[in-house]
Amino acid sequence: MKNADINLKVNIAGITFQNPVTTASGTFGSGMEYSDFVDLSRLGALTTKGVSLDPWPGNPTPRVAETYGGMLNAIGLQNPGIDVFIKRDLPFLKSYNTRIIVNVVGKTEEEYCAVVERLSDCDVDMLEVNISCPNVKEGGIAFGQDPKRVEAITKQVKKYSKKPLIIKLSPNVTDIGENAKAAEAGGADAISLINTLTGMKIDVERRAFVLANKTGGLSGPAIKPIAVRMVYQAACAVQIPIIGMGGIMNGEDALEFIMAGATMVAVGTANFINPKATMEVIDGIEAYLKRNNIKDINELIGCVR
Amino acid sequence: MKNADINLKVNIAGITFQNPVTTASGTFGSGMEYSDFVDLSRLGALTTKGVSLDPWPGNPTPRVAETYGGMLNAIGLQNPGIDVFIKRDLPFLKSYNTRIIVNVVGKTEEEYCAVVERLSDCDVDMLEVNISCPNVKEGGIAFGQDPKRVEAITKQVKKYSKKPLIIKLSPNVTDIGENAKAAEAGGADAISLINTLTGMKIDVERRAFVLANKTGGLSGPAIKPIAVRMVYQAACAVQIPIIGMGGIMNGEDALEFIMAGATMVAVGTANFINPKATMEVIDGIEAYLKRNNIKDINELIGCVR
Amino acid sequence: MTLAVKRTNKVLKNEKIAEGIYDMWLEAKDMASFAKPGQFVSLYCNDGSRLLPRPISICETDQSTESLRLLYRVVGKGTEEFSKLRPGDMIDCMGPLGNGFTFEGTRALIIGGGIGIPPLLELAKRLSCEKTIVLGFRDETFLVKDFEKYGSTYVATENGNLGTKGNVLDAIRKHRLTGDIIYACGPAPMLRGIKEFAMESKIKAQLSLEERMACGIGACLACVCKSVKTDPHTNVNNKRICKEGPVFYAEEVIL
Amino acid sequence: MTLAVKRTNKVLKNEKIAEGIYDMWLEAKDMASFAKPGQFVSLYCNDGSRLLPRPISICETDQSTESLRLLYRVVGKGTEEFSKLRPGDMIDCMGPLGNGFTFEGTRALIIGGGIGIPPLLELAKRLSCEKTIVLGFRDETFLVKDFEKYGSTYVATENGNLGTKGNVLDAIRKHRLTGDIIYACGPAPMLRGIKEFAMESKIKAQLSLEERMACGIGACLACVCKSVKTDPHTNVNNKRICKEGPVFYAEEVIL
Ligand SMILES: Cc1cc2nc3c(=O)[nH]c(=O)nc-3n(C[C@H](O)[C@H](O)[C@H](O)COP(=O)(O)OP(=O)(O)OC[C@H]3O[C@@H](n4cnc5c(N)ncnc54)[C@H](O)[C@@H]3O)c2cc1C
Ligand SMILES: Cc1cc2nc3c(=O)[nH]c(=O)nc-3n(C[C@H](O)[C@H](O)[C@H](O)COP(=O)(O)OP(=O)(O)OC[C@H]3O[C@@H](n4cnc5c(N)ncnc54)[C@H](O)[C@@H]3O)c2cc1C
Ligand SMILES: Cc1cc2nc3c(=O)[nH]c(=O)nc-3n(C[C@H](O)[C@H](O)[C@H](O)COP(=O)(O)O)c2cc1C
Ligand SMILES: Cc1cc2nc3c(=O)[nH]c(=O)nc-3n(C[C@H](O)[C@H](O)[C@H](O)COP(=O)(O)O)c2cc1C
Ligand code: FES
Ligand code: FES
Repeated sequence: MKNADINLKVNIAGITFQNPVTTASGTFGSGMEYSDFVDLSRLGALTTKGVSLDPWPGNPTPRVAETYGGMLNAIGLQNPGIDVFIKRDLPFLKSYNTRIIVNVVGKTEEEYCAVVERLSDCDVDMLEVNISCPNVKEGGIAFGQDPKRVEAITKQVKKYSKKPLIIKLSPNVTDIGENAKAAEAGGADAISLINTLTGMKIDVERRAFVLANKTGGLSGPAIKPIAVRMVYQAACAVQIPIIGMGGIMNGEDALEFIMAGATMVAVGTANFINPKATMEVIDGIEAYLKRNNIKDINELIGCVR
Repeated sequence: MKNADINLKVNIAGITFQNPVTTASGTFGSGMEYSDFVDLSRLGALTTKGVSLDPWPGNPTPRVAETYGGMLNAIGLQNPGIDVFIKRDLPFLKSYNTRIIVNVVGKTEEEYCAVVERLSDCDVDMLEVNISCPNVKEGGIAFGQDPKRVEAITKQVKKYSKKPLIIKLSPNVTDIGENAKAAEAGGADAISLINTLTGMKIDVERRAFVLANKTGGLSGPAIKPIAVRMVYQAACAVQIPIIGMGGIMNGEDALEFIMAGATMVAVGTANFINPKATMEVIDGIEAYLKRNNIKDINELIGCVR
Repeated sequence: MTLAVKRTNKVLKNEKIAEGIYDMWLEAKDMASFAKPGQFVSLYCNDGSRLLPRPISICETDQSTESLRLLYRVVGKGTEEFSKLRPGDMIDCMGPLGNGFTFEGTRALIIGGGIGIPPLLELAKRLSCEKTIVLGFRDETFLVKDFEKYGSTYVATENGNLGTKGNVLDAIRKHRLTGDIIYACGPAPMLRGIKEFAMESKIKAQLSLEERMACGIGACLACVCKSVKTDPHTNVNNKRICKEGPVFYAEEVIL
Repeated sequence: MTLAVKRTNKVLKNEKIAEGIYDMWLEAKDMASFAKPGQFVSLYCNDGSRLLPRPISICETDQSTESLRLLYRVVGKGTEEFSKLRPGDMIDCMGPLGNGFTFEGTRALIIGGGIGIPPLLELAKRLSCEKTIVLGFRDETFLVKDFEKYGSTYVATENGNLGTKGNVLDAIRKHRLTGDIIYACGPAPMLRGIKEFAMESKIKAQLSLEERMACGIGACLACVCKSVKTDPHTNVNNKRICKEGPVFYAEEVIL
């Protein structure tokens, strides 16, 4: 089979993506830095770092810590605010031939809505609402753990969005299926998961927390089995498409998520270890399809049941 | 400082343990096999594999899978039943100079109570009630995720137990503090955590689940940051002592849990990688105290806040 | 009290002998002298992201140098890591583990398939009775010369490259091979076929089984197979392959 | 467009030069030629359980062999792994990263403390102006001879083993050292002291800072320091040490 005969295109909410690989929010900035290493135009989509209404300074340092097979981060959603994003980052992104997904954060429901409203008139493809960041006191995960609040905020944000809406779910919950259903009931066009799992590291020599924020979000290959399980459970619970992530390092990891039910996948922590990780994931998926004589990636979505 | 000047003894529910290190249930059998590699009499306590009223055959194979920095298991609580345990394993254990903690499982509340009642007249030190196994259809985690059910089963089991009771909590919950409080409210003398996180692995070449049970419990160093965080949160929520576990490989790992608030720690998956892991954890803790001129391990419990 | 130890062993030799098949000799004090045919060792990866031991059968021992020979196929990340070890490198190793074959009978029929062949070499070497050896391969063969030293050796290859075209049972039937005890190791379908053949021919058979393992010493209950009768240790119809096995009598287990 | 690349480099040399201090030379095509003093590389562990890169400053470059010299202290698991690399081994490496020092002034005062000393060597080598060098150590010294080639070099040791007893500022005050530009790298308390000294003495100072990193290229916002003014990129009072730094003017940043 030739590469040309293989279909990598997937569709979410009527939007076609040239392949199922995007970046995990917060691990790729707005693409600028990684554009030195990879051709952004090859990405299925580029998902940006979380953007808020005003600039956010984020948490004190240290903000990251290495853990066994993973890492903790407590960046605290530092970002330049929606104005700079629209004026500087968006034009940069538009110079590439890829879909743009903007990750949105807020401290209050109103703030989420305001950012979403601002972006509704911009040339972006989808919005991803981050209600699952474990590293900020207000907003973030507070909205994302209780199904009732998930549904409520989804409904509310949906009112202000002219763009298809992805709700990004927290894995720090008892029943991910319930939360997935709540997002669906609220009108989400898709869900993405998993955000990071809340973790902690103590420096026993200093007898102190390693992170200034005490806790941080655990990501990387260490969490992949939990992420795959949650994607599987979410896929069993809802009809809307799923963007799966959590520890994807290569094509095979990505395929695990797709077979568990994800329509797209996002590459996060892997970028830090290998700046070309996104490209290698795309290549790995393509090589797998070729090797196994599969014409269309869509055949594999949720194929393991 | 000489080793003799260092106090490693800890106390839970009036029982003194010669050191804070026990085995994580299910990873050490009833000690028999590991007695070829380590002196069981050096353990603070030996915690047994889960024991039920009748023999349980467990799940179909494959029952384990390796993951990045961790492993999945779906043993399904295979065990020979309480009769064989009392007749064969207990006398073996009593030949060593260590405390005995028996892990108890059941499919119904009645079954838990029946096992606990049987053990009440046996020469064991504590009972650990496993309401958090993700690998069985009935019992297990079903009891352990909802705080109301945690409190209810704790109360019920407590009625039948003449031994101090440890409730083993599931990490697959939104708020571990709530569940810890529920166990405390139900009358638990201590809590232990974390049991395994539910995970999944897909074999992309075979397009099938790796485990016959589809999902399994994730353990090993990959999950340590989540476990430390949960022990910390539980320690902030309750007054009763905590037995901490999840990915402990060496003395420093154990000290993280102790500094986060655990009075004792359990070594699980590490035994599979290094049959002497428990001894090395004890030695590592002792060496740390010596190096830092700390006379009493109890000074370190919950010292990072 | 088992005789198993865990220690870091030095790699003496590690060479590719067929496509994807490696032949490794390890310096293995204590282990080599205790090892019985059919037992295995747990090999540990040096890379910390891979935690679980890889069970590999003892292919041969050399008592004079206290060393072990292991033959393995590269199938995943762990065996790939092993394949890159150079003489002088160190590898963590636990063993010898499991029960091994029981010597019995007077005319042994030794049957190995693919990567199940290695453990039978030490067996063939140590058995002093009459031996007929049948080795099945997909295409490329290995170890055949080593076996020929110990008995009349028949080969079957799936593509007919060498010996009988087909599997070990085809070779057995073609050459009307028989014996009063079968020792077999190989993939599950082959073992099922041999069990059937042994029942029909009323020959006692010892089969070496495989399962995913964690502890390798009988503590975790990962590696069970179904047993016909209640197992005295587990008190259910499960036997631990790493402890009561990997070698079982055909009639004991459900394959 | 930065000039950073990621590639697997061959270790040419890796030797212990003082207690816990290692001196490594890497073959580093592309990187060596682009590298500026004060820039760093991200070194990756071969062990898969350790994912994040270790930022290590470029100590020296050799353009003829296109190689890089790195000097590092073993403080944890990653640097311990590096210390075991032998010539011929391979290591993943990304760089050159960060901005590096800006050459300016006519009388440079180069101040290094402990493991902050290495990046100043390539600087001393390349700066063509008058140079006064001050190196502070706890006890054992290293690299002193290398620096003496490039300027008058003063040493301070905490225990008084060599040079002035005390820290670099004690040596500076004792010898009344000065200049019109300070280049400094070392532990945070030392940099705070130097900032104060520079302000008092009205000398411009470039300070090289440290922070935990993940991406090393400016994307993850892990490695920020507080800036006096709103940073044009981040639009908040944070500067990325891996991108806008690691070298900052003393008056730009809050230490
Ligand atoms: C008793 C016994 C003896 C064996 N003897 C040999 C031998 O002599 N030569 C040889 O080449 N192979 C032998 N095997 C199979 C060998 O253990 C696997 O091929 C090997 O573990 C694969 O490791 P990996 O990391 O390359 O594969 P991966 O698939 O990456 O391994 C992932 C995990 O699955 C386990 N696993 C994968 N395949 C098997 C398998 N077939 N059996 C048990 N565990 C498996 C691994 O140990 C590891 O924990 C034996 C297996 C058993 C149970
Ligand atoms: C720009 C820059 C240049 C540096 N140059 C040098 C140098 O030339 N020589 C040298 O010996 N050291 C240098 N360091 C410090 C060096 O990065 C750390 O000592 C090293 O990362 C420790 O790794 P480890 O695995 O041994 O320690 P561990 O404590 O096990 O590391 C755990 C994690 O923390 C990070 N970390 C630990 N200490 C530091 C630190 N001080 N700074 C940043 N990250 C840290 C590690 O990178 C890793 O991600 C530099 C740091 C920075 C930021
Ligand atoms: C440094 C860092 C920053 C992150 N920032 C964000 C963010 O701004 N918004 C968000 O929704 N998720 C954020 N995440 C979560 C990731 O998008 C992703 O959900 C998570 O890391 C799991 O994927 P991974 O294991 O591939 O990294 C961040 C993760 C990391 C490691
Ligand atoms: C193979 C295996 C079997 C287990 N069986 C039990 C069990 O019977 N009862 C129980 O409460 N926990 C059981 N657990 C959970 C462990 O006791 C422990 O909570 C968990 O593995 C986390 O610790 P670790 O990362 O050190 O292994 C089992 C874990 C493993 C890996
Ligand atoms: S592998 Fe643990 S019982 Fe066999
Ligand atoms: S390390 Fe990622 S921004 Fe500096």
